[in-house]
Amino acid sequence: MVELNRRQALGLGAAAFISGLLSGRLAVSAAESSTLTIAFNANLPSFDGTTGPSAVNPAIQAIYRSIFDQYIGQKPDLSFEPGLLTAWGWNDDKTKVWMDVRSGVTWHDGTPLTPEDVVWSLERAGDPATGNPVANVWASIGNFTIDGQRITGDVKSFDPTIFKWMAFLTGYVLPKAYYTKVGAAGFEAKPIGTGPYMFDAYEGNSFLRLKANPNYFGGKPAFDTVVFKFVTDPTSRVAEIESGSSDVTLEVPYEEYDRLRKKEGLAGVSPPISDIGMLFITNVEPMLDKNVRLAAHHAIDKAGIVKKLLRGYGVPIDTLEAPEYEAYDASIKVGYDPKKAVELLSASGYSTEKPVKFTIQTTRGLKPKDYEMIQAIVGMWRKVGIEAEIEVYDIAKHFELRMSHKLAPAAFYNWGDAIGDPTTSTGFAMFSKSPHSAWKSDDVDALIGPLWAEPDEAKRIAGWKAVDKYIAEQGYVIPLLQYVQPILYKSTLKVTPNTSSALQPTLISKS
Amino acid sequence: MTLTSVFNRLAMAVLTLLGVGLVVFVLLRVVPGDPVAMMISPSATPADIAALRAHYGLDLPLAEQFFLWLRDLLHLDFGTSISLRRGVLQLIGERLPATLELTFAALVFGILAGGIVAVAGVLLRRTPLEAVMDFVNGLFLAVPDFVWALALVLLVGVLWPIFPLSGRLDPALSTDFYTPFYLLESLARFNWTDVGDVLAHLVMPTLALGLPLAAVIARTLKEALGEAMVQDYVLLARLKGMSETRLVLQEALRNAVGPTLTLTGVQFTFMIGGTVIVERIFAYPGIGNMAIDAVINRDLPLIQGIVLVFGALFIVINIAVDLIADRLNPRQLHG
Amino acid sequence: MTPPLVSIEALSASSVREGGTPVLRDVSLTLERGEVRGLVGESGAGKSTIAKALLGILPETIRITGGWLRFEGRDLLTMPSGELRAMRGRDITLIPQDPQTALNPARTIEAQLTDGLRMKLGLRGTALHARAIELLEEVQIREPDRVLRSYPHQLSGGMRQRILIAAAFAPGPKLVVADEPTTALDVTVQKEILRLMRRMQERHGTAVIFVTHDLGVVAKVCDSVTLLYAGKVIEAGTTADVIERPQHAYTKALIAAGPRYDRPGQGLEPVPEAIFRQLRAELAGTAAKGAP
Amino acid sequence: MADVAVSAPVTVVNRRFRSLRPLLREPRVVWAGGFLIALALVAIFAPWIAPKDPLEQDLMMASLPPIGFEGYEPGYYLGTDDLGRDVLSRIIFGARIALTVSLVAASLAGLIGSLLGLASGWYRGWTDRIVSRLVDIWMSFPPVLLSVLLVAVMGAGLHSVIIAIAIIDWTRFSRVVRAETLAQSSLDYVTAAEAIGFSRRHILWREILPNVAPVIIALLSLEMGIAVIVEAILSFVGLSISSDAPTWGGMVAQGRQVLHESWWVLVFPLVTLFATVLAFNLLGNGLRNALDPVMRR
Repeated sequence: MVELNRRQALGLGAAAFISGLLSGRLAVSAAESSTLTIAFNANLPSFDGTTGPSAVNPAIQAIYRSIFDQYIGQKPDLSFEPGLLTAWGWNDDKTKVWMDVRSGVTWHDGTPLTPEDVVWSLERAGDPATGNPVANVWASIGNFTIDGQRITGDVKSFDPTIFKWMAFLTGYVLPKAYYTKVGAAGFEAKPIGTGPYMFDAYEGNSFLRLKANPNYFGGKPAFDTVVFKFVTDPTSRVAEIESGSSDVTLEVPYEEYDRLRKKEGLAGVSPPISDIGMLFITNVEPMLDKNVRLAAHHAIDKAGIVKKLLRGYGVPIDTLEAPEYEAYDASIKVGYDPKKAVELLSASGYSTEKPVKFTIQTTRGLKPKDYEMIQAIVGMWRKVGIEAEIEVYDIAKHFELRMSHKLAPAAFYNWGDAIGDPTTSTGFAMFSKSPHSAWKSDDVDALIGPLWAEPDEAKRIAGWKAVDKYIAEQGYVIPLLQYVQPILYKSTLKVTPNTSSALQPTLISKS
Repeated sequence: MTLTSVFNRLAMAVLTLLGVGLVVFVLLRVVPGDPVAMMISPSATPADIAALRAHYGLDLPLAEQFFLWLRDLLHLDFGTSISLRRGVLQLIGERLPATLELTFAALVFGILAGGIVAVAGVLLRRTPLEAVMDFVNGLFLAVPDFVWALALVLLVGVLWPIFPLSGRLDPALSTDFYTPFYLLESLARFNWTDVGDVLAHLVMPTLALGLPLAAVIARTLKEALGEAMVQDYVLLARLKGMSETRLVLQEALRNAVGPTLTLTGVQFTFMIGGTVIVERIFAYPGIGNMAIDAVINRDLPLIQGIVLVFGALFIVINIAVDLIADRLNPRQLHG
Repeated sequence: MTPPLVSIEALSASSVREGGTPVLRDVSLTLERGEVRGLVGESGAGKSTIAKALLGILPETIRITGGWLRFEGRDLLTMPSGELRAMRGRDITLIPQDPQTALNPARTIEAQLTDGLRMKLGLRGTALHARAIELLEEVQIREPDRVLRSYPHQLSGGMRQRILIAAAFAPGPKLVVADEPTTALDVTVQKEILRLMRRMQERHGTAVIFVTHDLGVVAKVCDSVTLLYAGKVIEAGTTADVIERPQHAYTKALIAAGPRYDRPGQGLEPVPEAIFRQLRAELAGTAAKGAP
Repeated sequence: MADVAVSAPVTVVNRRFRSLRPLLREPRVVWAGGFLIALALVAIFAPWIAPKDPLEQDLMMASLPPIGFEGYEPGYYLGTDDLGRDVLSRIIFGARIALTVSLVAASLAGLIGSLLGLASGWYRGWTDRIVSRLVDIWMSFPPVLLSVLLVAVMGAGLHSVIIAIAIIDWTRFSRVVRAETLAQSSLDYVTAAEAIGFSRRHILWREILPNVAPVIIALLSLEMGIAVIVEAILSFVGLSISSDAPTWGGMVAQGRQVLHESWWVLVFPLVTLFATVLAFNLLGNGLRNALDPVMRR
């Protein structure tokens, strides 16, 4: 080995330093290499996708789905496919559940996945002490027994959506032996899963680097390395993709999306996703007046908003079910009709001279154009005789107000439902006993109540459609639009959009 | 400063921190947006919610919560973050060094740039250039740091992309750092590739934070230098045949630097506050970035911890500034 | 024949700011090598303007309107600034008025004392230090080592003035301009400083321009004296001549009025108003003569 | 928060300013003051000056460019935003909010800070110790974080922004006014007033306050500039005024999203904002110079 004296070493160092400074980043961010760099729109607070508030944050499911596998997989069109379970179901009288665990799957540390891992994960999810935000969903099944690769369990209270949850939030299988050995802190430091990519390096608020899992049961992934850069500021994400520092980014302003997707070397895709922009209506004055509720709905030109404000990126809707959802009913229409709105209002004694007044709450910057959209709506309302005062809140305050039933008469929120089941959309949003509902009235409860545990699937879906129709007629909620997710990527890549909004690296490949 | 006065100041610092703790504690308890509200399940019952609340100790009377928090603080237990579910002290320990490196880089930049501009301004007295420099400096004083950040993203990030836009380190670098002080550590290891990378990532946030600081320093220092330049000892030195540059640097600077230093101390703490937004824009993994997440998530223990650390930093910096000012002023050193 | 060290010929200057008020009117004087000349007058008489002109530090508000200012035969007013700077601090040095403000509080005595030696004579290291100690001993400062390490605020006013004197004589100048060097000191210290200055001047054979408003001080240290009033030379000559046989009524009144070291306690009568009237009349006459 | 240096003036002058003449001799005061007076007039008479209704939306008229650019529509001099609202009219009406926020917030901060500063500088003892400790505690908070927290506590809105600025920034006044009061109270005129037998309170209000007033006035001007920036920062983080009322900060935040599409939505409010902050800074420094005879050279 050649020995360098100190001066030579420093000289070499300085050269490396300068070249590192000038060319360092150019050398490492090329898309041609087998590295995929995603400028991501959210931070990853925790690697445990089954506990704590971050577990139910839809924005980071893409990362969880890369490292871990769900009990049941979900395709980009929201249909289900085998995950770590190859088959599943109820017995005939729906008192028992059964699941077949995939064999031949290994954890990232090389140890095999066993049915014990699955049972442990299910039981852990159902234990409120672990901090699973939807523990009571998981607690609806229990008393598991293992026979070979088959797990059988008792249904404690029938929940028709339990298997859908297995492909949804907190539905991840964690390694029992490893987790018990290293503990929560150790797991956060170096998490292992069965997923397509393996943990490599993590810097909070900055980046996460993953390596390909060569033993993945679904085949070796397309990239050797995947980097998630956590860039929460939309304009900064635009800069990331525009400067070529990142290969893919998402949730950029629509104007920028339109500009950049036409740019040389970049491409874009904008699929509708399971995110619904809506106005909660609270059962307080003046919303107790049906005329006001319906007038407020009829006065909104949703198509105009989507076209002009969102540059066409959005799907106007009149129910809480998006077209991809099981209980979507295309016949439910409310319609833009300012004349009718004026009539309805005048029937209740209101006019532009003597407008009905209430407050509308909205987030600002949580979703693209949320605040602008509310401004536009308030402008439309002003023309028919509704004088609404805008109040901006942040999402934490929204949750607090919603839980204590103190939302303003109208409140903007964005409802995500990646499994597309009516219970997790209309159900939780409109049932008075749910802490998430704003409109609380007995007539809706009477309709919804029996559907929670309806074992007959066809009857269940039909029931929910009826609920949605009734709600639309009564104007208990104002659904606005289904969001689309603008994704920008280098044109050397191919991106399969995901309706659930999770931009998983497995859906990206070299073209 | 004598030993007793240092001791007195430390005692005062503890008292101040206690006050900071009390204020932030009370403030946070009246913040709407209950952390529990954000994590309850769709079908949770009131009993479930109460249980969660009890789990985080939010059901106790305020005074008791405060007392418990203080008691834990004495054991260096800052509590556990609700959103990140890890020890607050540990989290801050990981993030604070990034912010410290950034703010010190910005401080060094601010002092150098501001100092050079001030000296140049004094040398160019009564020339048209002075008016131009004063005007530009006045403009810079009116531009807040986040606007710089935005402008830099656009200019250096996109139009002329030479510096990385986000983060603290290129994710492709596979160096394992033993400490969270990346810059210091890579310097100590003579790992120049890493030093270059860390510095390249520092450039833009440093500029955004440092430019307003530089403007403030430039103006204050120039004023003080101008005052010092008309002193008798400068006249005498000029009569000894010293060049103007030397007059400014050797004769005036040390006597003028006092008020600038005190002000820099105050501005430095403003700058640490400024990291909250600038780190956000550059996705820089510092404590300011974490602070916004903490506020959004109403992560009470984390916010408390961060504010307390900010407060402690403020106090430490101001004691340090006073000590340096004493060092630079021989009158107090020997007086 | 070598020219006189300083020769001022018909020097006139006026203030830019106050509408061109003359501050110097046709002032002429010569200073030979080794001569100590007092420039006497009340404030505003123009004595400081002459000193500043010699040092090349006239404020921008004062403009020379005519005449010559020669040092060793070369005109200081037209000399290139580089040469002027080279000459300043080597050939011409200053003993400032106020020792409180004339020393940089942030630098040690040694650094400030040796500036001239370093910059003008190129001394370095131990030679420099040895010369500094020698200088301090020359101005009778005890413990020179300790003093050299000190900062100005640690020394008394008298000590500082001694150091300023030492610094002024250090590079071996041909001319020292002393700008009222004792006014800021109390009376007992004043005497010592004056004696010290005279001794230094004699030892080095340096010419000194001694700016003061105090005829008593002039009597003590100066070989010759020039008396100014409102920018005009009222009387000039050897100290003995002027003090013993004043020609002008103003001079006589001043001698009668000023506190004097040689006759303490005597003569504190104010200058009679009539004499000022006479002076103003003379000035007006000059001005009238000057106008075409 | 905002980087405006306020170094404590240590020069002390026992002279009340009686005429405006020294002010008018200071060019900074004339130019900056003139600009701000013009801005105030524009704000007051906004309904008559603004060419359009600042709230009027017309999605058909969205994102029109300013005068002189292709696609320009007559009447929309500075173009329209993505909701079709007139940018010029929104800037004009935004001046109302900006000036209200800065005036009220700075006055409140000035009132609280000056009273506490005067009290602690004049009465000293316990009053001083308590106020100084309070200032220390207050200064230890990172201002941006504190303002975000405060607005989160009080809910977004005009009053929240004003209160947040006042609550955070009174310390600037308190520190400087205390130092100035301390300096003034050691001067001869105060001793003279005491000798005549005036009460402590009388001396504070009648003798000291008029001499501290120039400092307070200069600080007020600087603080108003800071208030404009703070409002912009809060708007940027998505807090601040919530209704669709036009604010410069809100327009900047909105314009940033559409920068490449319609730069005018960002640039014009930003320029107005800078000019205003600059004017407040210049005015403050000019006032400090003009009202303080010793500073004049």
